[in-house]
Amino acid sequence: MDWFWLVPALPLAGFLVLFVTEGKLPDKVVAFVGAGSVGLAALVALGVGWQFVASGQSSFSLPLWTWIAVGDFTPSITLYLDSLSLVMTGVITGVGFLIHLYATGYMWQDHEEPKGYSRFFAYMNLFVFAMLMLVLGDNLLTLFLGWEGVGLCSYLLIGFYHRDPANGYAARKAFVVTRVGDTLMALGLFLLFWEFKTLEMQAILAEAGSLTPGMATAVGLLLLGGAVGKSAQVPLQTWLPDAMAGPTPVSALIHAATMVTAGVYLIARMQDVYLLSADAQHVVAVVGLVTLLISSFTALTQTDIKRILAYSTMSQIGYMFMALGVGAWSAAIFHLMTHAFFKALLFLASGSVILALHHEQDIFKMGGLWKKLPIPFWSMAIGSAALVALPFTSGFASKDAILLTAYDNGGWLYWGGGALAAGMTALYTTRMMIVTFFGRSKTEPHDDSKANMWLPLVVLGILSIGGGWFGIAVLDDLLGPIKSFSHFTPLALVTIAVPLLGVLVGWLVFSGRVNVSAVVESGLGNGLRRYWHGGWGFDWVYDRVFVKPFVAMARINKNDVVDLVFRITAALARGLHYIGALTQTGRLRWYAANLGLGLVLVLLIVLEVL
Amino acid sequence: MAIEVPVFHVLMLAGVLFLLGLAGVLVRRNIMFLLMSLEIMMNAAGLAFIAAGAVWGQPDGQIMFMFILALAAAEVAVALGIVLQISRRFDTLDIDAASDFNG
Amino acid sequence: MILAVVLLLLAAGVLAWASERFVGANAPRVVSVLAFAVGLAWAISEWLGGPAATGLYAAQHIEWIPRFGISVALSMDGLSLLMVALTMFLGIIAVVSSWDEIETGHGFFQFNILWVMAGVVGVFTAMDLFLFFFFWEVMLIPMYFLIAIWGHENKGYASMKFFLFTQISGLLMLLAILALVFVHFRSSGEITFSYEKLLGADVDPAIAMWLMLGFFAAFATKLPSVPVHTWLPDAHTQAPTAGSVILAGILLKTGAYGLIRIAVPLFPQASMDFSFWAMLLGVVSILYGGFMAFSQSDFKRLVAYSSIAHMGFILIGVYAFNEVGLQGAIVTMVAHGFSTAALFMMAGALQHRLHTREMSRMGGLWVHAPRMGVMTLFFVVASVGMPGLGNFVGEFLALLGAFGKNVPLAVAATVGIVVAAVYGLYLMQRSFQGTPNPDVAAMPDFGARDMSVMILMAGALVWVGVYPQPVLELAGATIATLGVLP
Amino acid sequence: MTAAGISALLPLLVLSGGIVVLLMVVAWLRSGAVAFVGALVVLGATIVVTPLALGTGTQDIDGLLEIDGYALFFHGLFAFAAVATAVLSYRYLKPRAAHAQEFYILLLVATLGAAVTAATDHFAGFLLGIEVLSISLYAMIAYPQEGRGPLEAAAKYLVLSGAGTSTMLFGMALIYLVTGTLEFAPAGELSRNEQLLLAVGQAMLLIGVFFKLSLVPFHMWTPDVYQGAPAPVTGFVATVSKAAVFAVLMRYALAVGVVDAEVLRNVIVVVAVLSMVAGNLLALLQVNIKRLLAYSSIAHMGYLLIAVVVAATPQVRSFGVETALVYLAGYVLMTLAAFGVVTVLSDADEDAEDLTAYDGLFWRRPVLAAVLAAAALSLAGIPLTVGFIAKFYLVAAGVDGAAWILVWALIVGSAIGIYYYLRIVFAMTKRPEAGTQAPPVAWEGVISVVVLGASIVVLGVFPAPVIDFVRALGGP
Repeated sequence: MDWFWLVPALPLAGFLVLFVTEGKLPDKVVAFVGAGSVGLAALVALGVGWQFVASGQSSFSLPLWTWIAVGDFTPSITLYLDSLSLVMTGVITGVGFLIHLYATGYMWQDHEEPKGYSRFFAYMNLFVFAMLMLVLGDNLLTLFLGWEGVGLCSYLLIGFYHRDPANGYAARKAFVVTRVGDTLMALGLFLLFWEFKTLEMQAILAEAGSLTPGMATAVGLLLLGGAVGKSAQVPLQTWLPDAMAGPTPVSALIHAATMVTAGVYLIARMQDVYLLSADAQHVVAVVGLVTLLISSFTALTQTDIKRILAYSTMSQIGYMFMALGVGAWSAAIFHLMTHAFFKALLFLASGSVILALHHEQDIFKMGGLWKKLPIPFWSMAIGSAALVALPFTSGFASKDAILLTAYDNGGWLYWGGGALAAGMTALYTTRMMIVTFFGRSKTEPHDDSKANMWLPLVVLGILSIGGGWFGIAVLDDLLGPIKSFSHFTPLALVTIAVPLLGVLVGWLVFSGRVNVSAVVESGLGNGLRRYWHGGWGFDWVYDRVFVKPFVAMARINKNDVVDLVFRITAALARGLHYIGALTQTGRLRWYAANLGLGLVLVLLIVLEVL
Repeated sequence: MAIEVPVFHVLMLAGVLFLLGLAGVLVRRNIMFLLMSLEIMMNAAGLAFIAAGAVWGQPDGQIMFMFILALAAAEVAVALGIVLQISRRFDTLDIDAASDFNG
Repeated sequence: MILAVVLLLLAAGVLAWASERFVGANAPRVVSVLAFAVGLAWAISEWLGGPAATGLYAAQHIEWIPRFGISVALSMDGLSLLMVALTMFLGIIAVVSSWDEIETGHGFFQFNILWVMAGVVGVFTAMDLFLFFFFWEVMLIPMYFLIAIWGHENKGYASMKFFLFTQISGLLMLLAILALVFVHFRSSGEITFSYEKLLGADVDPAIAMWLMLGFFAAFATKLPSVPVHTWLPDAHTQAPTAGSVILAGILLKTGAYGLIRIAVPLFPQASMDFSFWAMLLGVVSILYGGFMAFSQSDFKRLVAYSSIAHMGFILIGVYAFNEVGLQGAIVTMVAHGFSTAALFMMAGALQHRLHTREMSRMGGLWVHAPRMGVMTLFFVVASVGMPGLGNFVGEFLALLGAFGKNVPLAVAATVGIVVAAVYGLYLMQRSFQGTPNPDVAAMPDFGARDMSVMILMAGALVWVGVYPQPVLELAGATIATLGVLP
Repeated sequence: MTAAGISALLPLLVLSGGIVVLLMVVAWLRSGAVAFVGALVVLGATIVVTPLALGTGTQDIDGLLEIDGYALFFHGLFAFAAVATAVLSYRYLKPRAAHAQEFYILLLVATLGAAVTAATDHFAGFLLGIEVLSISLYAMIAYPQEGRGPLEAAAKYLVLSGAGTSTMLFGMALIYLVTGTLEFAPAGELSRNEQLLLAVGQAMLLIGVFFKLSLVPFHMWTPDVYQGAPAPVTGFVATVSKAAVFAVLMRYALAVGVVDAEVLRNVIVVVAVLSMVAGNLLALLQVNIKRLLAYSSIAHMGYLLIAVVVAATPQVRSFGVETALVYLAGYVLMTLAAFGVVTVLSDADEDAEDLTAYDGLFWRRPVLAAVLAAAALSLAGIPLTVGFIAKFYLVAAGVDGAAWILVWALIVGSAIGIYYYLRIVFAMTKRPEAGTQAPPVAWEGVISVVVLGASIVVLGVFPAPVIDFVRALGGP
């Protein structure tokens, strides 16, 4: 296990190689370095995980060096492995490798960017490194290092095609909005440090009992702020749909499988703090619930395939948050893992479709593709089934666990909201599948995908189905019991039935068998659709409350109002100079008169008149 | 016959003379008159010295007066040289003409 | 030895000036680099040699003006050593980075650079308040010349503003120094400007507050802090690249150094009483500086305002009155020296190539110059406060310290990191990303020399970011002896 | 008179004897060069004998003169300034005066007058010294044969100075009336009316002094005279005549306790503050360098009054005197240097008084520019120059003497001042226009300004010898 440090080091090395060579390497070598470093990391992680599980230890620390040592504040760079971080590491390196592999094909001869191939993999490798630091750090500062690092890579990759200002805008929006969350999180770190004089997570968790409820709530909410930003939950969710501007593998890796779930990881990791504060936990659950509802409704109205998937990601993470909020820690992580599988699959498959259609992303310009693009279609179908949580898929296993625990721990509201959203999920997924793959063909695809592109799809497809079994088999041991569908109560049956119902309704509506245009085209229907389409108006409000005033004030104050004070002082001095200069007339008699006036002045002072 | 003149009166006279001289400097434009006015101011001071010397019964006041006279003469000598040159280079004795410098 | 180094720089300045006439236009630059290299080597050797039993790496004491108890007292402890090393390093960087920028007066240019640095080294090592003030002012005049002679279109205004601000605040400091000396004289009967002796001066609290404010005014102006910051954007915008590098990298740090070394230790209680206001100024600097940075359209002005924001972290760190905060301030000093200096070099390189600093006339430059793009990105990211790079360590520690002192202010200051992201990425977007500006047909990328300088700076930032321990240890030894922490 | 008295008088004797001899020599050899060399010899001899005189201790000469270290300091300083003025004038006068021999004699006489003024503690000596100085200056100012400027300056100076002197004389008479002595001595017990009369007399005396020191509001003649006078003479007026009058003011103030009287102290403070602020403001945007230096000298004389006020406080009296002497030494150096550069750069037709004449000087004449920059920075009080030491002394004295109003005025004034001194420096750093050839300049002038400039810097860095020297002199 001493080789453990290689797991983050390998992607970092890959990044450094690609960075130093400045894109001068041949593309094949780049692909080898870029994907190979992550693949190797995955292998090492597998080996280390095997050893770890075999050793029966509950945790393992690998101290590397002391980062900062100032008085009590002595965070070190220490890799910490326990079941939670092991699962995360597996997802990051495993799914990450598959996506890298896929990207070697997807980005191949992407001529839009000179030397873009190398740059892309450099960023991707850096991302994997940062994400690993996030989950492997034993203290919150290292976690924060990874946290910010993945944010940076997300920024870089969203804006990968930097010539289009819209991409740049999306990238900056992602970075800045998540930074808002990061700020709250940083405050949480400060608070924790001054409470515990350490940021080491295990030490904090061990001592957490000493927190007052108020303090626990404060810490919980501040950390939640960070999580909400990173995981695109209400109210900081607005960046994620725009983040789809990045290349599709990026969306799969960062904005579906790994980075956006960092918030879930954080809260799961700090669960002992949340256990101390029912209020904070409650807020977590509500955030999840609201997000999953809002985003699943919004997904229904989107036409861009990647935006649909983005909203679906938000809603799935909403499930995870809800799970965390109701204390279903293992279920949340389980769903995190299965979601990584099937959402990566969905994105990659949609990427294949997009590539085949020459970067067309509007589902209404697709159609009838199921025969022409069989591998993407079947991948998409499997992924959708898992997303919808049809029985015997991985998504079913995890979502079912969440909903049932939500009912047990949280009550009707959480279960009902989750179930409603599950229905909506089924509805919009069906819509996406039908519109994209069936019906009349609108654009002619050309499929030239190679093994490096379809292989990941196949593997992820298998995982999307089988991952559930794996989860039940392994994670139960590792993370603690995951509630599962072992008991067939009526509620469980309803939970199973809702997605099926959603699929059925979707099929009826979107294949045209039931005409709902009257409802959709009505005033209310139209309005709702527009409202949902715009993401429930969050962007609109933020734009008017924060962005526009800030920009307007900046424009007005470009010349720095503070400087005015000094400019006025200077102008005053100049004015006095001119006035003074006027007295210097050059007339001798005026000068003499002044002498007389001065004489009078002095005599007045002397005689104490003045 | 000694006539006692109160020192205060002499001082008043000196003061008046001084102010007269000053007023002359202020109102006259011809340099010659300016110089005369200056002489009046100086002599006012000299008169004050004599009065003061008389009060204390010392010769110092009168000696000062003689110094003043001597210096005034020297000053006027230089001044007249300057006046001569002014009348040549400015073609006038109006002091207001010599106001090239200002600001 | 310290005096010898100061004199070495001064002499090298004269030599550089003379060498232009007698050897050639290249000679001054070589002389300059050599002098700084010797200085850096000296600093490093002192570092490696370890401190003496007194905790000092070097010390010197020569009578100067006995009438007032003034002496040339120079000593170098950890903090001084750190700052001197940084000075020498950035000296080399400044010279190399502006190798081709200056077209006339190479000799006098290098003369000024060397003399500024000599003054700076003096400031960082002076142990006599008169000497401190002396060096404090000595570094201004050459800096003034650098801006006034080799500056850009509005150099007269900018250099004058720079000089006036620092001079006037310096006069207040002089007044405070003298008042302190005479207060000490009244109580002890000894007239002295010795820092150590004045540390023990018994000053009435009400008077101490005023004296402290006199020092604070000078240091806050130099730092600079809002509301006396307005000289900085002008000075930076107009200064030649080397001038900006020195100004941002070193000169601003003398203000921070003054706070840490002089203002706070001399008047601990008054500083403590004042800490809320100082931190408030810091917070305002962070937020307002960031806000103003965003509103700029001039590359250099933007970076200049960002400097103001960074300096705000130093203020809150110093006045947090705990070790974490102080260390944060010191690390910020070092890290900001690298990151902002590099950004100014980038601005200079762009201006050299495009003859403009207006970002509206840039855009999409990555296409022409990916190396410049990458390096700009790196330093923007650093100044945005990315963990793993030096600025983060400094700012995080400063905020952490501030949080322990005053929670609301710390919260407000933390908002600054969002603002930093806004203006930092905006800078990147407008210059290197986006649609390539059709007016820019082509632009030469960085060559090996520029690139090696940049990588050196980047390496330094990474070093401070992932292993700041050497910096922390050097500074920590000093902090322990300052005796200002409760 | 004792032997010690005679040796104390040596500088004055050498100077006046030299004048007589030179007058006769020049009567035979009507040559400017001879007069020039003669003047240098006389002044040199004066400087040489001054240290000899120092050894004798304080000598009271017939009640009229008080030769002490304080006086001898000024004797040396004036002779030094006169040497510089003579050297600078030599080439300057050639195109301006066909017969320059009288000029050097006038210079010697003026120096003698200044020396007497600085050494007297008696109204008669005061009057004689100051008038000998002034009358010589009128002639020196009007010396050039061509142009209206010198005449205008001389006429204004003569008339206004005459008015000022008359005021001063009237004041002396009043003082004499009350105290019954012409010596500088504190008055005895006085009635209320007598006190008032004395105060009026002292005020009028002060007005005369203020006029000579060109303090606001008696300053108006200064820029016009400075502008019109030949550049080297301006330098002499700005230094020697100012220092002499200041010397006697200090002596009188300390001997009589003028500043002890509340009202007179107020007068001095008001005048000082007005001078510091108004002088600097008037100079702010001035584009004529001679006028600019004139306004700057107004401000500097305002600063100097701090020393008078401080010296009047008993426990810091010697510090105040020390401050004044150090300041004046520095002031003389930097002012001479500044006017020296103006002189050297002046061509046959006109003085180099327009600031645009200095554009790009750094590139055309780096040495002269460096000297002028040193002088300007020194006047601004920037370290590395003697001006900083001088300003440091003033602030220290102000703080020690708790003259807070004056210290703050000093700071405000200095702040304004930096701007216009720096404008001079900035003008010199401008890029020269292509092809502008620098005309040849007088080498002896360059040498003298370089000496001045170097001493500005050297004394700015190593002031200790001067300080020790001044402290050893003792006060008036």
